[in-house]
Amino acid sequence: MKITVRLFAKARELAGRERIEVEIPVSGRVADLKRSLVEQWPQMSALAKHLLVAVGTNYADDQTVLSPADEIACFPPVSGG
Amino acid sequence: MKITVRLFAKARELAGRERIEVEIPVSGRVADLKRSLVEQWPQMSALAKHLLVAVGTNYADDQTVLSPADEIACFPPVSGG
Amino acid sequence: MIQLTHDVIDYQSVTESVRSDQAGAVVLFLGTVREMTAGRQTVALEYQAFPQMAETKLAELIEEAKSRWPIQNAAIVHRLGRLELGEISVAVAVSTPHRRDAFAAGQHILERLKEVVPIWKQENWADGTTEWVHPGVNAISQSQPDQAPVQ
Amino acid sequence: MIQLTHDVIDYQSVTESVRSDQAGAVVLFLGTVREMTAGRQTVALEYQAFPQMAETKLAELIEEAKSRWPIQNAAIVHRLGRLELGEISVAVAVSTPHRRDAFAAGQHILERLKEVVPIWKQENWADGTTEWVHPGVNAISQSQPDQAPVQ
Repeated sequence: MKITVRLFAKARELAGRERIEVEIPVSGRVADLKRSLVEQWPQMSALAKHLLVAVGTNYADDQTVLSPADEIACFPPVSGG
Repeated sequence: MKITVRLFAKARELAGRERIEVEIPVSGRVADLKRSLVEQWPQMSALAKHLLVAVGTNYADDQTVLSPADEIACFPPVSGG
Repeated sequence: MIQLTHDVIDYQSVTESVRSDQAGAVVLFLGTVREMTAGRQTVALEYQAFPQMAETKLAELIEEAKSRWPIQNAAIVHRLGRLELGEISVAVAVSTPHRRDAFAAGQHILERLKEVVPIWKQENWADGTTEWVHPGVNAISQSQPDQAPVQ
Repeated sequence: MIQLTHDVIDYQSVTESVRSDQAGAVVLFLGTVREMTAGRQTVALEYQAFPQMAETKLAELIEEAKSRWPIQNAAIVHRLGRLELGEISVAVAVSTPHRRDAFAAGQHILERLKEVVPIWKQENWADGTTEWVHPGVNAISQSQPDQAPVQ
């Protein structure tokens, strides 16, 4: 299934766009998304180990199951303040 | 010798005035002042154990020797802030 | 008061929003753009946020702090966009009956903000380079985006 | 900036006086007149100072804090006279390169101020009585000044 992922900060800069599409297995999990994202957008591999995923407005762990209807965001560690 | 003592807060209120005179032995120390003050101004005895003495703008301990030329202040524990 | 803004932060109104006759203490924290970081010179910072999530997380931080300290009121305003030296990036204000709680709660909110709220800053260094700040990630120079990643 | 004043404290100018491009953090503390203390209702506080000594001690507190933390600037303004509910009695502002030092230094200055600076407050309770606050001294009611002291 195709997942639209909103990117921020260095992830957005490396992808060169605000949103990307990532193909993952049906009922794929966050861990699948992270793996597929780096395979399909290799310029983001430097961030691979550090990417955080949010579903809606909450952080999602690797086991979270994703659906194409979810609002998914992906970004490196935060640095506000 | 006669020492003029500036009072603050509850000490001023109990004495009913901003400055009092206290008679202490020549070359008397802060400890003498505290003792004489309570003897000569008995309305301040409730504060006796708690009185602090400053010479100039510094706290003075019981051993500090006093002279009539010193600017001496006496007051109970502070509560600013 | 929880707000993300591209405008200059009016920290007086942030502070006034938490004052109360029931509070004896107000602590206001301001984060400001510092010129020197580890010997390098900054000319500006750019802040970017994931706004909906950031606002949700800021509200959660205040609720979390309220569960731990007797907070009368709390407010957080974070600036976004380009900030020059000395400008205020974030204002956090809390009021509590007693002073120690105000310091503890204010500091806690700041620490948590820096851990969980999806806001990022990009250094604009005096040497002309820019660099996203991502704690734990080795610096990846923007000027060499095609460089092979260092694992 | 070190100041004792009978006027309303302008905490914005206190804060501005410590801001600096070399600081990444500013902490401002405001003490405000709280209505309830241990179940009793306050209508006002009266602050009295020994001005010369208080200013000297406030300057010493700032020097002491600067010897312990990398403080860029620090300011203390204390109000004197009668303050109504919610009014600001004291403003302490410090700026430091990093946030933890600003919180630690600000809190330290407050703690020391309450220990050593010759300023006193008198409670004006809602029941019409007044009472000087002297930590460690048993309350001596103003309305019974001729009462034998309780030892």
